[in-house]
This record gives sequence, structure tokens and C-alpha cells, in this order.
Amino acid sequence: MTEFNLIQIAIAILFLPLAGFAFVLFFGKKIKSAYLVEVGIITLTFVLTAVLLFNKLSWYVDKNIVSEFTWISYQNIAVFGNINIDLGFLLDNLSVIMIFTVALISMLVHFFSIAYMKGDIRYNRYFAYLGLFTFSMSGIVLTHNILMMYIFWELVGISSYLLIGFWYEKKSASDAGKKAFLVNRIGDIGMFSGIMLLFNTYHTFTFDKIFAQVANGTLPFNSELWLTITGLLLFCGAVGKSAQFPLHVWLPDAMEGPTPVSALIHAATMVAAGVFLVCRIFPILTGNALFIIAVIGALSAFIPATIALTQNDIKKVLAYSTVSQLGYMVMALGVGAYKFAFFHLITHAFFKACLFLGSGSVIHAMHHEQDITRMGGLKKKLPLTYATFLIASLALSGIPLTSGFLSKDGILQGTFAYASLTGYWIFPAVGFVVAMLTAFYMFRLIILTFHGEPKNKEKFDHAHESPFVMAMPLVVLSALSIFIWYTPNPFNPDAGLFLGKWIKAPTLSVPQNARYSFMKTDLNNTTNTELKNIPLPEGKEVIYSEAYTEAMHHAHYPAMFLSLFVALTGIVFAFVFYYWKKISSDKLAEDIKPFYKLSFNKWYFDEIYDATFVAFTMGFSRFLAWFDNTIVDGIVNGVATVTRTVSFITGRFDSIVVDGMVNLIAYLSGFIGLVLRRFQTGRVQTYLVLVIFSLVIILYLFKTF
Amino acid sequence: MGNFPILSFITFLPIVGMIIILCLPKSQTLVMKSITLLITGIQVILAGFLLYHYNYGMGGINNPATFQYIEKFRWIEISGFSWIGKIKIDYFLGIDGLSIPMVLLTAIISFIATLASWKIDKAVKGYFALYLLLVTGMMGVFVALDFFLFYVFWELMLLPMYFLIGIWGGPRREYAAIKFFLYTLLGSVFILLVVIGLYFSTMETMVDGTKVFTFNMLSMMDTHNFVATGILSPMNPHNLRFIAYIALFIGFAIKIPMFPFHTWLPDAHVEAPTAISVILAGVLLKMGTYGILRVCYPVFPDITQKMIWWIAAFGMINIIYGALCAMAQKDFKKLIAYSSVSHMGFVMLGMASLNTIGISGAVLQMFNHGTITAMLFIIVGVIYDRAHTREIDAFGGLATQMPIYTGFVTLAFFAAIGLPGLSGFISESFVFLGGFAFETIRLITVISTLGILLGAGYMLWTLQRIYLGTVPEKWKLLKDLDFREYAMLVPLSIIIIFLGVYPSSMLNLMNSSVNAMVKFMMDSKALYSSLTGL
Amino acid sequence: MIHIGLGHFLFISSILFSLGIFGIVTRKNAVMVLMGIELMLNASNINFIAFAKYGNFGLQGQIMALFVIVLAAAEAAIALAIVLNIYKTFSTVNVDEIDKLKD
Amino acid sequence: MNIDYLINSLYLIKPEIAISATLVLLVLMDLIMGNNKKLLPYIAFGGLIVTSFFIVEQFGMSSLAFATKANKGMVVTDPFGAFFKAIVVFASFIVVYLSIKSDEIKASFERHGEYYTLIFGMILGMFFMISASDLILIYLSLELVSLSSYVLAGFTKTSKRNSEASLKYVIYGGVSSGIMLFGISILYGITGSTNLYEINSLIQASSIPNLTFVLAGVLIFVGIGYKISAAPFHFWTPDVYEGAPISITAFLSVASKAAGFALLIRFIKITFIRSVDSEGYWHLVDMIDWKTFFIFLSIITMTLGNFAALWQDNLKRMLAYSSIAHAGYLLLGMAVLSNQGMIAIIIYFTIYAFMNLGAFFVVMLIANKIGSEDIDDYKGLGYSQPFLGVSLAIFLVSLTGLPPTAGFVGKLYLFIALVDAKMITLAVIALLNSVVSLYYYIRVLKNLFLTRPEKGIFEFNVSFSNGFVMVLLAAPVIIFGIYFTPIIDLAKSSMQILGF
Repeated sequence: MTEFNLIQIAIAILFLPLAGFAFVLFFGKKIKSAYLVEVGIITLTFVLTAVLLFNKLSWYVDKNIVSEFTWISYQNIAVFGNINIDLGFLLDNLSVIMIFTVALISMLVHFFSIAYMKGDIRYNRYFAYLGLFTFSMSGIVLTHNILMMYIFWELVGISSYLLIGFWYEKKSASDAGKKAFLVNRIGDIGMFSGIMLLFNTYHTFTFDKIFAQVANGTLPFNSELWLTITGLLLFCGAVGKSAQFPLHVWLPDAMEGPTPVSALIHAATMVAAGVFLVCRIFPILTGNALFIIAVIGALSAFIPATIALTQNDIKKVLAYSTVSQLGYMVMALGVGAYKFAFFHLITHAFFKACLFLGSGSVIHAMHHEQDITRMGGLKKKLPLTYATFLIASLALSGIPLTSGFLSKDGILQGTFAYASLTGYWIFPAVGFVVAMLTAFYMFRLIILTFHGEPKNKEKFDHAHESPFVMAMPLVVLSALSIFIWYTPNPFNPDAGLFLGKWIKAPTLSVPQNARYSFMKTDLNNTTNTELKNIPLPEGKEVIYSEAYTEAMHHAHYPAMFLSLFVALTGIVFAFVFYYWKKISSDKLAEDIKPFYKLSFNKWYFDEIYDATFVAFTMGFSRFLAWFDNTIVDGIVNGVATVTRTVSFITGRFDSIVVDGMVNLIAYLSGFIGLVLRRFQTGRVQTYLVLVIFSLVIILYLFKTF
Repeated sequence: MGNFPILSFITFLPIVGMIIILCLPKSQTLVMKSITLLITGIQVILAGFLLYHYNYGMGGINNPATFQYIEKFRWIEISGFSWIGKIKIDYFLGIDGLSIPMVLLTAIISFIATLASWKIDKAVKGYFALYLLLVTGMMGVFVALDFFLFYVFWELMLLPMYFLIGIWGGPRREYAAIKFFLYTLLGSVFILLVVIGLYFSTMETMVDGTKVFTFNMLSMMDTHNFVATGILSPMNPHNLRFIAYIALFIGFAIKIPMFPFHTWLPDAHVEAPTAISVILAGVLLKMGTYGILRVCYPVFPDITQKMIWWIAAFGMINIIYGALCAMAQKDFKKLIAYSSVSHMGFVMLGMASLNTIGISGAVLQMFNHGTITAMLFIIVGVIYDRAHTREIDAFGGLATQMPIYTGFVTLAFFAAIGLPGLSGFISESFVFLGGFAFETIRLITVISTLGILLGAGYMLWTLQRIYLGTVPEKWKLLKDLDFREYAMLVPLSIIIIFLGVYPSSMLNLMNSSVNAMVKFMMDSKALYSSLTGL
Repeated sequence: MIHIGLGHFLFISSILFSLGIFGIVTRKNAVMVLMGIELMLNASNINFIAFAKYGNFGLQGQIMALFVIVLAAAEAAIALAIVLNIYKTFSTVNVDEIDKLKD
Repeated sequence: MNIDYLINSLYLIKPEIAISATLVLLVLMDLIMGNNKKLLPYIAFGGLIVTSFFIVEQFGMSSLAFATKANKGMVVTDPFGAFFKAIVVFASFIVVYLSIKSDEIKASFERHGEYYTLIFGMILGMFFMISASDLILIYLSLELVSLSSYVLAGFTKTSKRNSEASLKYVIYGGVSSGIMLFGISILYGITGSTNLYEINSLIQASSIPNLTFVLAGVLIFVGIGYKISAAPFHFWTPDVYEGAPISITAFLSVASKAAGFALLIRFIKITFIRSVDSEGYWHLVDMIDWKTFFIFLSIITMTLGNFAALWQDNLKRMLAYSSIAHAGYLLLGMAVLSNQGMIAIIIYFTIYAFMNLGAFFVVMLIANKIGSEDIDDYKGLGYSQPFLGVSLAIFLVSLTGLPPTAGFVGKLYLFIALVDAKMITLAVIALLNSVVSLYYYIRVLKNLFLTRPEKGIFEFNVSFSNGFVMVLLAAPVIIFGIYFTPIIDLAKSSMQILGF
């Protein structure tokens, strides 16, 4: 296949789901089985992505395939010079792997939904929205420029909005959709500001061109600080979309949407878009920016993990877990473990999608019961679900032989190496604590759901295993949670093609002195002079200095063992608390009530936001509306108090010119008029007196001239 | 096409229609409606014709040679005033890249608003006669190049608008109508004063070499034409250019409407019938910003450059203030009205950027806002026709009851919040990109981006309150769209999507002119400082 | 013996004029008001004649005075007719009471 | 002075003679015809037509009539005068027509002879006011107009309103003209002449006590100010306008005002002028600061007129105040003290004649039917009487001064004059005033179109002749709004005053 063929395939991949969306949207009403078209299209899309993936990785593994056309063009204009706003595709390994993942999960979710959504009044509409989402997500992944990414970013936001609020009859659902969109918009404002900065500096949106110019030393406002700020502003978009602290509040609420949607959008793909964005812009992230990203990631990993400990809604637990895992990835990027961040993104996508679909299966079986304290013992009823769920949980907890073990271990290793080089041990510390917490809450979930005695007998009795279309995706996804797909050696992720050959950290464009010290390409260094002579892949400079590689190497085993240890500890604790019930969780909760409440109430983020930003905005807008009606209108219309004092005027005036509030001019006019008409008494002698009087005044005034 | 006076035709065709309608007996309502529809339809076709033959390379702005479809002949000429020379007023029409989008917009919106007027049953004859007069006024403003003519058209639409709101409006229509009238009249008297002041400050050289005072806008833009002693001439050390600029700007700003002159707008919208709201928001508001671009900028480039920060700042206030006010509204239509205030703020911000991207964004936003808001008001009209209330809280769950309608609503709302793929996105982005590139207003631009959050906030909240949730029992009988409503909403939707995907079509149209404008503004900086230095 | 000069005439005429105005604004009876007007006119007449005499301006002043006298008569006639009509319709000639037309 | 000269002079006052002849003819016919008075208005028309021919002839003339050794001339014949006479004759045509149609006038049918005679008396007086260049003639003509109008204002003797109006008018007018006469006597005393041209040359030559001059000037202005109803000499206007028959009110508001303005312009320009510069600005003798005086006067006149009009419920009374306001606008043209201002006044008057007469015509037609001039009674009239409603709307919009009506052109030229004279503040005040005026004009429109009739719809047909005259008045208001070259040309050719 030629590159052109690949681009053609990519175009098809992008637009097929859109066509599906349009078809189902317009004909969904009339054709009952329109959804099948959409499912067919998405299957076809998946096939195409597979073809694309295979061809790209086989023949063009080190080549970035770019195709673009000019969307908007300006020649020779003042201030900017020539501007070509291009739209186009960038097919690199990152994007083809990502698009494959998206298409795969999307397809599986489509299948799952066929059964899960059966009987919904807007059945077809649901599939249309899924198509729209797939289209938007593909756009983010395939694009070669930041503007187009922003465009699809927003489209993804909209499809997410539509899907979260799919059951809009429920107020909580429509609320959640709105919240998701708005919170995302906050991040988007930052991202857009970043885009403005980029455009203002580089007059282009295309990643490659921007990177090239940064590498040439062109910086926003000629300052590294501003490059940092640009990076962070772009990262704001990721904060919103990937539900990072402090904008993570929308994701748990988004669980109001149908569960397959949660699996597709709010676990596997869309929320990973933020991470994908950071991967894309990685070359222009300065050391300072990365550090802040790491901090945000760490906070996002830690806080939701603590919250997940106490949640009782099965989807909420998974949602917080998702936030926490995304935090992991972001933290990994922040500490420079680029490869592992992306690796975790992919592995997490599969096992988290599996978990969500599994929970969907449970919920389906339990007739929309989501409270895990009211489940129990479902192992017998739903063996397949249980099995897949367990595999995915193990992966999430980072138990060997799973994909999660590989990627999470990589991340921990990265933080470890980073700490050893810079001394910020807090990152590995957070990483390990969160690993333990993850294992704990996942097994708490499993135990409460699948083990023990059923709490709700009636629903338990009616529970039944899911049909094939639902079970099949579970099996596929849990299979993908096994190490074998990624590396032949379950303890060494680098051994596989995935990390070994396909995914490489990109070349940094950031000026040397704005990088992490260990990322500098110190050409004066003797060890590096050798490096200089080595023909480098793609003819680019090496970004990781040896120190980092070294540190990674050293961190490998300690991190692995430690992570294994903490994961197991977590699992054990979960068993102690919930399976063997050696320690009463309730009693413990009582003992550390403040902490428990903090966790149970999600650190009061929603309350705080409601009380501050939301209340302020709403209050302010109400104030402004009042202000607008009363003061602004009033300044022109006449201040209300004046109105009252001269109400005897208004009484008449209202009926004459306008009712209600009248212009200040009107009042004044009215007043002047009223004064004037006092003179018009109807008595001719009065008039004459006035004439004589004014005559005298005129004479007095003019005598001086 | 030869010398066919197409601009006159497109402008005065509605007057012909008006005369025909006035001659018809009262009972022939359907004929009147059809004639109006036909006339506005022909306008659309003519506008399409204009577009088809439009030369993209010609810039216009200050160079009469690069205007297109020019029609120019002496309208008023009186010779022999020894002390003021000759008096002449030209009938001077022409279009450039700034006006052609507006002409298109006017034609399209007029056509659609005619459909929206279909259900008018009170004094039909008067309504359509006034309506057509209004259309002439609007079209005229966008094609006139003589300031006097411009002013005549500008005022011409005041009165029809007053009656259209005042007679066919809602319960407080009289109040709203007079408020509209007074505000705009107040604004236009300021404009008039500046028109006269400019008249006495500029002299045009005639073919025979004599110099005469002129109302020609394009002559006013050429510094050679200034009379040294004119009160608005930059050469005059005691000139009143600054005050005149403010007066002119306020005159236009009232129409935009710019904070704090916006209070007529919510009232006018709430009371006006749907079609008139569509016209009002779709076309009339644009006249304010068009006026600023057409007159304030090129005639007063020196002052404009001084005031640019303020223009941007007021744009920002409009954006944020309008959005916040919209958020607090309980009346659906009022909410949309305030959203217009907010969206017109983007136009002001874009204009203030003084670069190609920003001004293109502003002009594009004018067009886009015209179509999007028209759609939004039609949407309000649809619901009001059925439910006879616009109380937001009275509704709920209409998505279930009227799914197709809700589909259009969603599209329009998303367009209004600047969703990519729909037209609002590109214009807003360009406004921001342009504004950001101009250092003076960079901070303002960044603050203004809050507007896209607030915009999403109130729009989605409204969507939720009216269309999501469950349907109250009393709205169970509401029917979905009928054919006429489709006919209004579908074309607008197509435009919105088309321009969202292929904005170049419109951007290329205005490209040369915007560039000419930017270049003119840049050149004038040195030019004017040298003039005042003399 | 006092020499009667222009000043005396002017003095008299101003007093007459002022008295006329005084009468006009204070009298209630319409007829009295009209008499006030006559006083004013005659004040002017005195002026004209005095100026004509002392200023050697020719006959214009005297002619003017004659015209004014004639006009005053005409005006009085018309005014009295109007007052008569007022008396018919209002049954009063008190100008204070004739104030139906006002704001 | 020989007899030939006197006869030659008579040629110069042909319009006046024609009017006088018609007047005599009317009296005779009234006596001869007895009860058949229907013919009288047509005789009046005939007289007016003849007069108008003579007036047209005068546009090309420029000479003084009745000059003596002691007097440079009593009557001036010039295009300026001809223009204002034309306005008066035009107004007379319409007023005579109005009188035929007016129910008020019809009610006292037996006195029609007096009615038309008095109207022609007024016309004659106005003609002389317009063309007089001698203080004696000025005073006499002023009195002639006044005396006739006193009677006409109270023409329907039985109506309380009419009687009251005429009483107030006669007292007020008497006092004003008395004061003016006193002023004339002082001016005569200072200069020793009654001829304006002579006074002018005397003033230019010698220095004369300042305060006395001011006194004389202001006192004379009282008389003129009362005629043009400039504040603060306007008090009679609302009462008399409201009280008088509508046809007479219309006549007063247009013709009488035109004559007053002609007199004012001629008086100021001839008496106090020193020179006119190439830009057309008048340089007056600096004894009286006329400029400030007129600025002051115009501001208070238009402001007062507009603001007081806001409160009126009676349309006639409102139009009275509106005419005061318009006098204020016209005074702006005076305040400029330039030929351009004068042209602006002339233009404004041309347009004002159409729109004001038209408005009164509509008011009359409606009053004939519903017997009321109350604005509240106009509710919904636009629906039952679309023709009248639209016509009134056109007139009122034009009075407001909005394009594309002629009223805008009138205002435009006033503002042009102001801006050219760098009197920006005054222009702003005037513009704001015109915004205020919108309030009360629009209120009528609101009642016409925006409100539904309360008392039920009254149907009546507008007769063909009424419709024709209405179109005759309304069409120019629109046409001149769009194409105003003719009136400006007219104004340009009419601005020529003898002596300059």
C-alpha cells in the first residue's frame, strides 16, 4: 500500500462514522433497524483501522505520513504575512495505534449496546450519537494540527454532552451533561488561549511547523516563560477533557449516561484524549511545564483514588478510578516517561472499558441497580462477567501477567527514575500509594459485588448472564488485558514491539536550558560526542541523556517489586476488610470519621465549586440582570427614586408617552414641560405680565453688550 | 450584465412591491404575502447574481475604482452659492467585500422573515407594505456610498420598524417601539451632525477642476480632500474630530447595541413579532457595526487608532455582560436578545484588532450571527406560536414532544456557542486570534474568551430547561414543525453548516476589502500624524 | 418759567406707557384693559410728535401719530365688539374668568 | 414726486392691488348676491390666482416703490418678498379651500362675506408686512393683519372657545403692537427717520447711545416676536390656535408666521447691516448683539415649544406648540446671521407650509366628523381611515424631520447653516430638541395605528376633492424629501433682498 492509500483509508475512517451518524439521524425515525447501518459502518471502520495499523507499522514504522489541504488562506497580509490554515492528517505510530484502539472499543461498545440499550425509546438516536462520537474522536487522533484538534475536541465534547444527557428526562442526566460540557469548556478556554499564543507566534497551527520553529529558537514573546505558559494553557484542555484535578468533577457525574457510553467515552477514549494531546505537544513542553503537569497528575491520581475507597456506586468507583489512572498517565508524562504514559493509555483503555462493560453487564442483570452494597454473590449468576471483570481488575491493580502490570510498572519506574535524578520523591510515593489504593478499592468492588451473600434477594434471583453481543466484547477486552499482546516477556515491557519499536518519545523542540536537566542534549559532554557520531534514527538528535536511561534501568526492578508489593497489600487489605471481615470497615470509618467523610463526599469539590464559582456566576448574572433592568435602564430611564418623588408627574406621563419606566429624558422633558405649562394659565393678563417681565430681563441681559 | 443597475434594482424592488401591495384590496392577504415572498425571493436571486459576478480581487474601502456594481449619478446639484460653492449630492451605490456579505445576509434574512410573517393576520396590508419598506431601508444602508444617501436609508427603516413593533408586537409593544425609536433616533441625530460636519470639511475635485463640498464617503477618506479650515479636518489645529468620532460612534453603537446603550434591545425583541425579531437581530444590529467599519474606521483612522482599546473594552463588556444577563433571564426571547448583545461584542472585539484575521472574523461574525440569531428567534417563534408563552420554566422535555424541532434547536444552540463545524466557531476563533495578535487589546481578548464559557453556560442551561426533562402535561399536544417552519429553518441550517465547514467561501469574498482596510488603517497612521504636524 | 423740552414730553409719554401697562395687567374689566392699550398707543403718539417737533425730522412723526389715532379707533371698535361678544357668551367681561383655554 | 412716478410705483404693487380689488369685489358680491354666498370662495380663488401671476412676475424684480424726498421708499419689490408672498398666497388657497369644507365655518354661513373679506384683509396686511421698508407701513400692515385676525379668531360668535380666543388675541395683540409702536417711536426719535434704508445709513454713520438702541430694538422685536410666536412672546399662540376655527389656525400658523419672518429678516438685514462678506455672513452694526439675542431666543423658543407640546391632549393645541417649536428652529436660521441661514429659513418655510397646512387639514377633516380634536379620540383612526391616517403620519413625520420626508431637508439645511457657522452647540441643542419632538408626534401616530379604537370604528369617505388636495399637500412632502433641488433653487433665487 502506498502512503496515499493509507491517507485514503484514514479519510474513510474519519468520515464513515459521520455518514453513519447522518444516516441514522435522518432515517432513524422511519427505519427501525437503522442502527444496524451504524454498527456495520463501525465494524467496517474497525477493519480499516486494522488495515491501517498493519500497513503503517509494517512498512512505514518510522515514517510520519502527512497529508493536508489549505482550508483558509491569506497571502501577504499585514501583521501576519502569509497564513495558510491547513487541515490534514498525521499518521504516525501514535495516531494509528490510538485510532485502532478507538475503533476497536467503539465497535465493541456498539455491539454491547445492541443488547444493553434494547427497548430504549431513542434506540437509533443512541447509535447516531455513538457514530458522531467516533467521528469526532477519530478527528482528534488523526489530525496534524492543533486547530483541527480543537475543533474535534469540541465536537467530542458535544457528543459526550449528548450521550451523557441521553436520558434527558432525568434531570440529573441533563445536569451531568451540562456540567461535563461546561467544565470542559473551562479547560478549552485555556487550550484556546494557548492556541492563540501559538498562532500569534508561529502563524500556523500545524504541529510539525510549530515544533520546527520552536526548535529554531522562535519562542512566544521571545521568552521561555511564555513557552511554559503556552504549554500549560494547552494542557488546560487536557485537564478538562481528561478530568484532571481541579476539573475532575464532571467525570463521576457523567456516569449518568448509559454504561456502554461510560465505557467508550468516559473510560477508554475521550478522557484519554487529554493525555493524547499532551503526547502530541510533548516536544514543546518545557521542564517547568512538565513539572506542573506532573504535579497536577499526581494530585489527580491521589485524590480520586481516596474518594474511590468509599463510594458505593459501582460506576462511580470506576469513574474515580479512571480519573486516578488518567492522573497516572499525566504524571508519567510530567516526569518524562512518555512511552509508558501512552502505553498505559492503551492498556487502560482496554481493561477499563472491560470493567465498565462488565459493570454494565452487572447493572443490566440487576435491573439498573448500581449500589454495590446491595449486590453480592453475583459470581454464581454471572460467571463470565465475573471472570472478565476479575482479569481487568487484576490488570488495573497491576498484577503480573496483565497489561496493567507492565504499563503501571513502567510509570512507577519513570517516577522513580525521575525522583532519583531530581530528588522529588513525592511522585513515586504518590504512585505507590495510589497503586495500593487502586488494588484495595478494586477488590473491595469485586468482593462486594460478586462475593458474599446477595443483599437484594429479589433482584439477585432475576439476575442472568448477558447475551452473546454483550459477553463477546467483555471477552475480547479482557483478553487484551493480558501481557502477551504487548510483549513476550511479562516482566519487561520494552521487549515487545509496542514499546521497543513503535512508540518512541519524540524529539524535544524546547530550548536546552528550558528542559529538565536530564533531558538536555549536552553536546559538550564527552559521552555525548560519541552519540553525535552515531547515525540517529530519523536523523534527529537524541533527547534522553544517558543519565535518564541509566536511571530508568536502575529503577526497573525496585519499582517492579515495590509495585507488586503494594498491589498485593492492597488486595489483602480488601480481603481483610470485606471478605474475611476481620476488621469492620464501618468501625474504621467511624474511627477516622473526618477522613471518611472527606472521601465519601468527594473532598467536597462539587460543594465548594457550587458555593464559589457557580454561585458567584449565577449571583453575578442575576445581579447584572437586575442591574441592567434597574440601573442601566434606569440611568437612561431615570432613577427609580426620582420616579417616586415625582410620581405625580409619572402618573400622567406614563399614559402619555410610555407605560412603566420612561426615559430620564422623558422625565426631564416631562418636568420641564410641566413647569412650562404652569405659565400657560389661560389668563391673558398673566401672559402680559410674563411678557413684560421677560422683556425687562432681556433688556437687563443685553444692556451690558 | 452591462450597465444594468442591479444595486438600485435590489434596493428599490421592495418599494415597487410595497406600491403594488398598497394598491391591492384589503382582503387579498394571500396575494400580498405571495408578492412579498416573490420580491424577497427575487432579492435573494439578485444577491446570488451579485455574488456570482463578484470580482474577488477588488478591495473597495477607500478606493472608488475598486468598488463594484457602481452606480453614480448626480442626485442633487445646485450651483451658484458663491460662498459655499456648489452643492451636490450623489446617488452613489456600490459594494465591496464589506458590504456584499451584508447584502447577502439582508436578502436571505428578508426572505426567511417573510416566511416567518406568514401567519400575520392583523392588518396584513399595512404589515407587508411596511415590511417591504423596511427591507429597502436595510438594503440601502449596505449599498450606499454617499453619506447623505446612507443617512436617508438609515433613517428610512426607523419608522417601519416602529410600526412593525408597535402594531404587531406583544403586550408592551408601544413601550418597546417608542424606546427603540427614541434610542435610534437619538443615535442618528448624532450621526447627522457628523455628516454635516464632514460635509464642510471635505471638498471633492470635480472633472472641471473646481472643488465642491461633498457627502461622498470615499472622498472623506482621502486626506487630500480635506479643507484646511474644516472643523473636522485633521489639518485644522482646533478640529473637533475626536468629539465627532465619539458622536458618530455612539450613533452606530446604539444600533449594535453596545453597552450601555443596549437596553432598547431586549424590550424591542420581546415585544416584536417573530419575523421582526428575526430582521432586527439578523440585519439591523449589523448596521451598527457595518457603519463603524464603513465610516468610522476609514474616515477617522487617526481617532480610531486612539480609541481602539475602548472599542475592544466595550466589546469585552458586551460579551461578558450580555452573557451574564442572558443567564438570568426567565423569558426565552429576552435570553436570546441578550445573547445577541453578547455576540455582537465579538464583532466589536474583532474590529478592534485592526488586522486581517480579526476584522475578517468580525465581518464573518456579523454574517454568522445574522443567520444564527435569526434561527434562534424563529425557534422562539415556533414555540410561542404553539404555547403562547415564552416563560422558560414553563417548559420542559420538548425534546420528546417535538424531536425534529429540538434537533434544529440543538443545531442553532450549538452554533451559537461556537461549536466547531458550525459557522459561529470560525468567526469567533478569528476574532480571538486577531485580537490576540494586537498587543493593545491582547489582555481584553484573553478575558473575552470567558464569553465562550458563559455562552455555553446559558445556552445549555436553556436547552436543558426547555427541551430536556419530562414534558409537562399541558404541552402534550404540541405539534412538531410544519412545512413553513421547515422552509425557514432548513436553509439557515444549511448556511450555518456550510460556513462552518467551508468558511473560505465567505472569507475570500471579503478578503481583499479587509486587507485594503487594514492597509489603509496602517498607512493612515503616519499620514495623519504628518498632517496634524503641519 | 420752566422751558418745556423734549425731556418733559418723553417723561410724560413713559408715564403714560407705564400706566397703560399697569392698567392692562391689573384691571379686571376687559374694557378697562382696552383703555390701557389706548394709553400705550397714545404714549407713543406723544413720542412721535415730540420727536418730530424737537428733532426737526419733518412730518413723518405727525403722520405716524395720525395713523395711530385712526388705528386705535379701529382697534377699539373691534375690541369692543369682541368684548360684547364675550359678554354674550360668558355673561361677564372679567378677563380673569375668561380662562377656559389653557394647559 | 410726480404723478407718473406714483403710477409707476403702482405697477410694482400689483399683487397688493389685486388682493385689494378682490377684497372690494368680495364685499360687493356679498352685498349683491345676498344669500347666495357659495360663489364667494370661488371669487377668492380667482383673486388669488390673479395675484399669484403677479407674484411670479415679481421674482425677477427689484425696486422700491413710493419713494419721496423725505423717504427712500415705502414698499420693496424683490424676489425675497415675492417668495413670502407666494407662501402666503399658497396658504390662502388652502385656507380658502379649508373654509369651504369646514363645518365650523359653514355654521355661520350668512356671514361668509365678512369671512372672506377679512381673510383678504389679512392677506393684504401680510403682503405689506412682507414688502414694507418703512416703519409706518410696517406698523400699519401689522395692525391690518392683527385686526382682521382678531375678528377671524372669534368668527363663530356663538362658540365660547372662539370668543375667548379672540378676546385674548385682541388684548395680547394690542399690547404687543403698543409696545412695538413705542419702540418705533424711540427709533424714530434717535434716527429721525422711519425709512429702514435711511435709518441704516444713519446708524452706520453716527454713534448713537447704546442702551436706547437696545431698548428700541427689543421693543420693536416684541411686535414681530408676537407675530412669529417666539418665546417669550408666544403665550397667545396655544390659546388662540386652540380656540380659533381650524382654517384660521392653519392660516395663522403658516401665512402670518411667514409674513412675520419676512418682516423680521428684512427689518434686521436692512436696518442693522454694515456689510455682507463673500461667505455670505452679515456683519451688523455692533450696537445690539443680535446674534446672542437670536441664539437665546431660538433656544428657549424651540425648547419651550417642544417640551410644552409633550403635555397636550388637544391636537390643535399640540400643533400650536409645535409651531412655536418650529419658530424656534427658524430662528436658528436668523441666529446664524448669514445668507445661508436665510436660505435655510426659506427652504424650511416652503416645506413647513406643506406639512403644517396638511396636518391642519387632516385635523379639520376629522374634527368635522367626530367633533373633537382630542388626541385620545384618534385611537384606531389609522384603521378606519387609512388614507387620513397615513397622510397625517406623513405630515407628522415630516414635522419631526425624519428622512425621506421634506421636513428632514428643511432641518438639514438649518443644521448645515449652523455647522458652517461653527455653532455646533446650538446644532446639538436643536437636534436634541427634534428628538424630544418625536415624543409628541409619535404619540399621535401611536393613537392612530397602535391602539384599537375605543368608541367603535367610525366610517366616512374622504371625498375626491379632499383627497386631491391632501395628495397635493402630502406628495410634495415626500417628493421634496427625495428630490429637493427645486426648493433649493427656489430658495436660492428668493434670497435676494433689495439693497444687497
